[in-house]
Amino acid sequence: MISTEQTITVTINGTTYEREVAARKLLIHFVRDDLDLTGSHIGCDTGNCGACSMLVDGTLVKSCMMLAVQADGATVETVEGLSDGDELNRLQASFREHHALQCGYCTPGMLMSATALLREKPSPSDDEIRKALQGNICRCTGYWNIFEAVKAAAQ
Amino acid sequence: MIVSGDRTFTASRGAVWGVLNDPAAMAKTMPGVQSFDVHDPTHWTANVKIPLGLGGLRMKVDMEKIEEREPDFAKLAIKGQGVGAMMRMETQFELSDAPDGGTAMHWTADVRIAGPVGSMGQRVLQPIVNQQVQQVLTALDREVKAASGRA
Amino acid sequence: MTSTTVAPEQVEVGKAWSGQSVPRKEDKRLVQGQGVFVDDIKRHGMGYLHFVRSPYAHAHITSIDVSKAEELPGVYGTLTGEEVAALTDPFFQISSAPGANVKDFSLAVGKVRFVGEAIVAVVAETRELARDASELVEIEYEPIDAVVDARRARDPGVPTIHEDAGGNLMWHGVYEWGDLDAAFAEADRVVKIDQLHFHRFNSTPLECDGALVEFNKGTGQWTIHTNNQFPGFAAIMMGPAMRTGLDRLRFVTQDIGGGFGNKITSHPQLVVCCLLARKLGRPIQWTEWRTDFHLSMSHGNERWFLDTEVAVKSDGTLLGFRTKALDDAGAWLRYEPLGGVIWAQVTPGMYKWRNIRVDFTQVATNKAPVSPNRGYSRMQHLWFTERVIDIVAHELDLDPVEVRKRNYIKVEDMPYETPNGCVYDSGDYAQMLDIGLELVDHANIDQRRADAQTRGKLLGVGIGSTLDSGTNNFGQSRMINPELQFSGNNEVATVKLDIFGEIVVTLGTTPQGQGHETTAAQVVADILKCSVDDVNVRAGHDSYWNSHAGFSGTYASQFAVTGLSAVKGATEMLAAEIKKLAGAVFGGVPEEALELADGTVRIKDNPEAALPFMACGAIINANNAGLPEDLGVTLNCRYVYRPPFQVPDVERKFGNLTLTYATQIHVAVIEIDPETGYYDIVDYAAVDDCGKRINPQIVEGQVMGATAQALGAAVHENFVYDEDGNLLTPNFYDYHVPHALDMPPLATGSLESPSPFTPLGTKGMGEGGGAGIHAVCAAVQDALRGHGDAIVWDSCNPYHRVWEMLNDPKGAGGTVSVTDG
Amino acid sequence: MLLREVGYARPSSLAEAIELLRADDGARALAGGQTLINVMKARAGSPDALIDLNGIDSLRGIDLAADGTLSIGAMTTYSEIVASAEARARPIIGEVCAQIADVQVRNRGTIGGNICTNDPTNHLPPLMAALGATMTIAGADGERTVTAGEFFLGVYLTAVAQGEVLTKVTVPAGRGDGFAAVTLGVDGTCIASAAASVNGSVTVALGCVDAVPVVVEPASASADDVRAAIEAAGIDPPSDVHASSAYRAHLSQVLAVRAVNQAQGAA
Repeated sequence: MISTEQTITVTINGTTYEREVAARKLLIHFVRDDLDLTGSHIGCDTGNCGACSMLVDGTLVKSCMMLAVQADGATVETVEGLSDGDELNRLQASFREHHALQCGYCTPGMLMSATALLREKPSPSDDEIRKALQGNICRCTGYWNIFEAVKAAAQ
Repeated sequence: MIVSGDRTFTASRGAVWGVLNDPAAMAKTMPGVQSFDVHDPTHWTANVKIPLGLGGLRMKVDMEKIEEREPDFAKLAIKGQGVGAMMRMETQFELSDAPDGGTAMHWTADVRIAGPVGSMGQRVLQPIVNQQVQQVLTALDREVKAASGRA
Repeated sequence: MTSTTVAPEQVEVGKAWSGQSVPRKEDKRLVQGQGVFVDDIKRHGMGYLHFVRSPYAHAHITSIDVSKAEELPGVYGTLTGEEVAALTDPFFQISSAPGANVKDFSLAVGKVRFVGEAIVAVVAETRELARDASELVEIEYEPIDAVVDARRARDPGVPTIHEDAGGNLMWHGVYEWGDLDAAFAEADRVVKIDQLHFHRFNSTPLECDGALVEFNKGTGQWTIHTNNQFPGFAAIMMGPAMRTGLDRLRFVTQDIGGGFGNKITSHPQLVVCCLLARKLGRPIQWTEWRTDFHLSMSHGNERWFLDTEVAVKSDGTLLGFRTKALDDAGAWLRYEPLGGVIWAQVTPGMYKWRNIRVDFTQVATNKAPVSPNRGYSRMQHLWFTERVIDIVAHELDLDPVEVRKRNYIKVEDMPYETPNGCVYDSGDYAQMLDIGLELVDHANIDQRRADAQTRGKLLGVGIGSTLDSGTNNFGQSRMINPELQFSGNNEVATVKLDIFGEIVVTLGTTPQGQGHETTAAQVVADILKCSVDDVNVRAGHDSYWNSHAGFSGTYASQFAVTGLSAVKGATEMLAAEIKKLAGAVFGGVPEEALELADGTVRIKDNPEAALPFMACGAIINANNAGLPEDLGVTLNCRYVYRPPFQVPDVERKFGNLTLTYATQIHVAVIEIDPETGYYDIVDYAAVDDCGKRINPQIVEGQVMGATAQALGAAVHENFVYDEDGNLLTPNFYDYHVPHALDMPPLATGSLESPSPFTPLGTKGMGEGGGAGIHAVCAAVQDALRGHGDAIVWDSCNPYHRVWEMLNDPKGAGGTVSVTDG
Repeated sequence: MLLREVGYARPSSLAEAIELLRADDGARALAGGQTLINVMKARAGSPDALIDLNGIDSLRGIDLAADGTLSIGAMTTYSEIVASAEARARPIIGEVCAQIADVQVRNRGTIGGNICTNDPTNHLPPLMAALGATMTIAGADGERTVTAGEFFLGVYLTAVAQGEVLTKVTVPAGRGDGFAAVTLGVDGTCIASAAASVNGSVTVALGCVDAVPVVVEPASASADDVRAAIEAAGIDPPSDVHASSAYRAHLSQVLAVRAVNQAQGAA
């Protein structure tokens, strides 16, 4: 019943993966190291930075505060699933137009948080936008352009 | 961080001193002791698992009695090494006759914690240390009563 | 590929690309999670490295036993300080004596000097196993008292951190220019400030350090995939220590998750990776986690300014100052003591002070080593000059705006030679201040102060005037150590026209978000008269491209000068070669009769006679029979830009230390809740002048980022140590960096004062000089006027410190006195 | 970042969970994991096994009884509470949950995890203490219900013993509630916090000043009485990098008065 290793099945961006995974492995390490989906990043070790944000069964989570085994049977969305082929979606294009990224390291998590917001609230208020981005740290932009990018994508 | 306090026992100074210097009795007062070895009268080692709600913190604790003036003063140097935490503590106690009978104990402990547990912040550690100290003192009370009962 | 389509509404096609906000080429991969950051790189059979770190700030290592760790299944091997000391030489020290005598190896040898110092490296099959094994390494310590207060570091009886240096003094030098005695004799008032403290923090790039290192046994060469932002520096540190030629060290970077100077000094960890790659015969993967980074990497220089005296006229005219600067270097001199001279680039700040004495001392402490951090060393000094201005205004009851305007270097004084021989190239500080004041509606500040009062709030307004000196003259290092043989600066670019007419650009730089691929393409497209979409700027840096020089890298606000000037030079060479080739192909048409247009070279008077770039590329690379023997065209041009510098006068500590001086003037308006000390920034303006802007949107982005980092440092970000040398803010849990809800409303303004000294009129920018820290300190000072009048003496002012200043103004730390001159 | 080896089980019933927790005294219940997994990353705590409660539906959900009593399943997330119409019967709960950390944490973190962790900086222990909430704990021998005073025993320590699980939090009817905090950044970690309830008598619970919430009952809602009650309690808050003991003690009074004022406004 209690085991230190498990076989899990996870569907990520439409592809289903079945893997043997240690119970102690964090979801972010499973996605980055085992599945080689390196778009989601790691910026801290205390659950503060949000660079590893993904949607698990439609809910925005920080994948460094969830075990991979907890995602067994789940449907996961990461930054790699946002664009249609090589075509940037509205939000991605807006980030580019508004210079909402510099080093681009926080960007995948930031995009997933904004995606979750716009799904729930297609036209959010300014405060709702800021609150939706609170869990994602960016050290380059000061957030002003990220806010503008999300606001523009919402309209 | 330095914690200190006073405690009065109904028992005689000799009885209290006896407990404080009896490794076996002391072992019973420490939180989560799993094993306890006496190397010589002044060197003891304990393996403890300090009960924290998030999973106990295992530590190997070496104690050395560095100063002693029977029957009223002793000073211990304690070094705890656990994964995730290093603890250094110097504690001393002074016994005297309580004004209205029994024995008064004044104790102080200078506790220093390093490692990841240290990085959890004193905000959390200070209350934890205070709490562990209270438990030790309560247990000490119990041991002293038991000892003076035997006596 | 990095090709990209430009958003039409943003860019006017046909107009020069430079000066327009062209959306970044980099972004297309980054918004799709297709960037390649160092931790994304994997190799077959690689081993994961985990460092065993010291829990003590200062201790002798009495024994190390790695046997249990090595016995753990899945462990590939370990490396100890003893092995390092046998296999390598100590890193070269920049300092003169006594710092020069420090023996710095890449793992602790015999002694640990700060909490988090790496002692043993363990390599295993998985990340988790490597950490498990590191817990099995048995190390015995004999703790020594820690030295945590730089002011006490040289007291009798204080333990010595580096026995080789014979004490805790690392470097000392006296800088004096002008005539101090005359200045103080002329002064109406002398303002004395007992101590000012610039706190310890850094920019905490969201990506920490890392590397994947491969060793090629056959060639003896290491390939170092890393996010180090100054490979040129890492190479000259690592080569001699590893007893190997620099060409054996191949540095490769692509996308870097922020650097801000903090990723310059990872050479010790890179050496450990190299040694293990060779020892274990497999690729070594090292990822630094956030807590490792906070404990051990690149803290910004913590600096004290003691016994400061300022000579001033009653009307606020500043005559001169003297101070004792005390720099806390931490445990190792990994880039230091360069901080001991870098500040001199901005000696008088933005003011006309002519008489200045700075007695500069750097000491070692049992804290993490310091190294460059955005605004490196100048920020500390500029904070000091701004604090002095506001304290003088406060004490003499003058208006800080007036005192600034009275003493600012004026536009008509430009170019202005400072007392120590630096030349401020251009700028109009007074006009920038006016723009900033208008952006925060300063005209009505008294009214707003009264309104705040009715709401029980204390309103304060503060100015931060600061310089972003860019493009170093490395000759300044000789003021630290006259034996050093560095001077000048350089950067490289190559531009080639390939067989199918593709324009390929390589840079020597290591961008971390500054958009080099885009701005370089703008410069190239303007010269070759083609679209930025036709220019492929290779992402990242690879020392095998030969497009690097000794000072290549991305640091010290210089790309817009060094990098882009190299790109301009190489592209102009290519343009000339294209014309030369076309002239020959057209049968001896002179170059002046030719022009470049729409991706072709054509005859001015007969535009139909046009040779597409594709044809040019094809002819030179694949169809060159019959071309004139002496044509001398390769269509593959390499240019090295070398700024016009002289070797400074080491005796007088005099000379031009940096080429350009971008300017930032910030104005902050805050409201303090006196009951709690909590304060909000209710208005904020950032005005920037960095000369000609190639891409205004990217420039503004740098201004915003520098502002956000400064505000974080001003209010929260602080590496605080307890008396035992434990770091109390070792990760983002207690080290609070601003998030989206913490940011104030921001208004930006700009001026363009082109630099007369650079090929494009540009100035390096991006560091920002910590203007936000200066402005917030000044705003707190202003809010406290008439409410205890405490002196803001520390650069970090969290709520509890503000509350203490309000409740115990005298006990809060700052002491100032004014005497008649 | 890298956890020690740990066992994992995801029971689908409460009985199973209790059985698994009883079987191994090194096993710990895993709720939202927004604290526990971080502590394990630092290897500052290392349970032998994690018993994941996320598979037990009976631990989720919010019930509003006719008399206004609110019962919240221990595994209900902050986000679910914020969004819940029933929870608005006692509005302060949703208001405070909306201030905890960030969206991602609120989507995973649970009311049960928050109070069982009882980190002194957590929002909900003082709030639940002020609201007079009771906690229902299930074990092998059935259920028991305890008051906040009985529930909070220390940092990371509560009345939930090995082999037991907190199943729900029950909050009596009322509206006159308040909460005030000084936090590390907007909506950040509490530096000091105070929760107040003025439904009938006045109750104030202080966070961040001791191992457990400190509850005081001022004679009236007047600022003077509130301050006097805190003086009388003789709190000795810890000092840390964000606040001295004296500053925390001062904030406790300021925040208590603000929380009480808010509570009166809401009453």
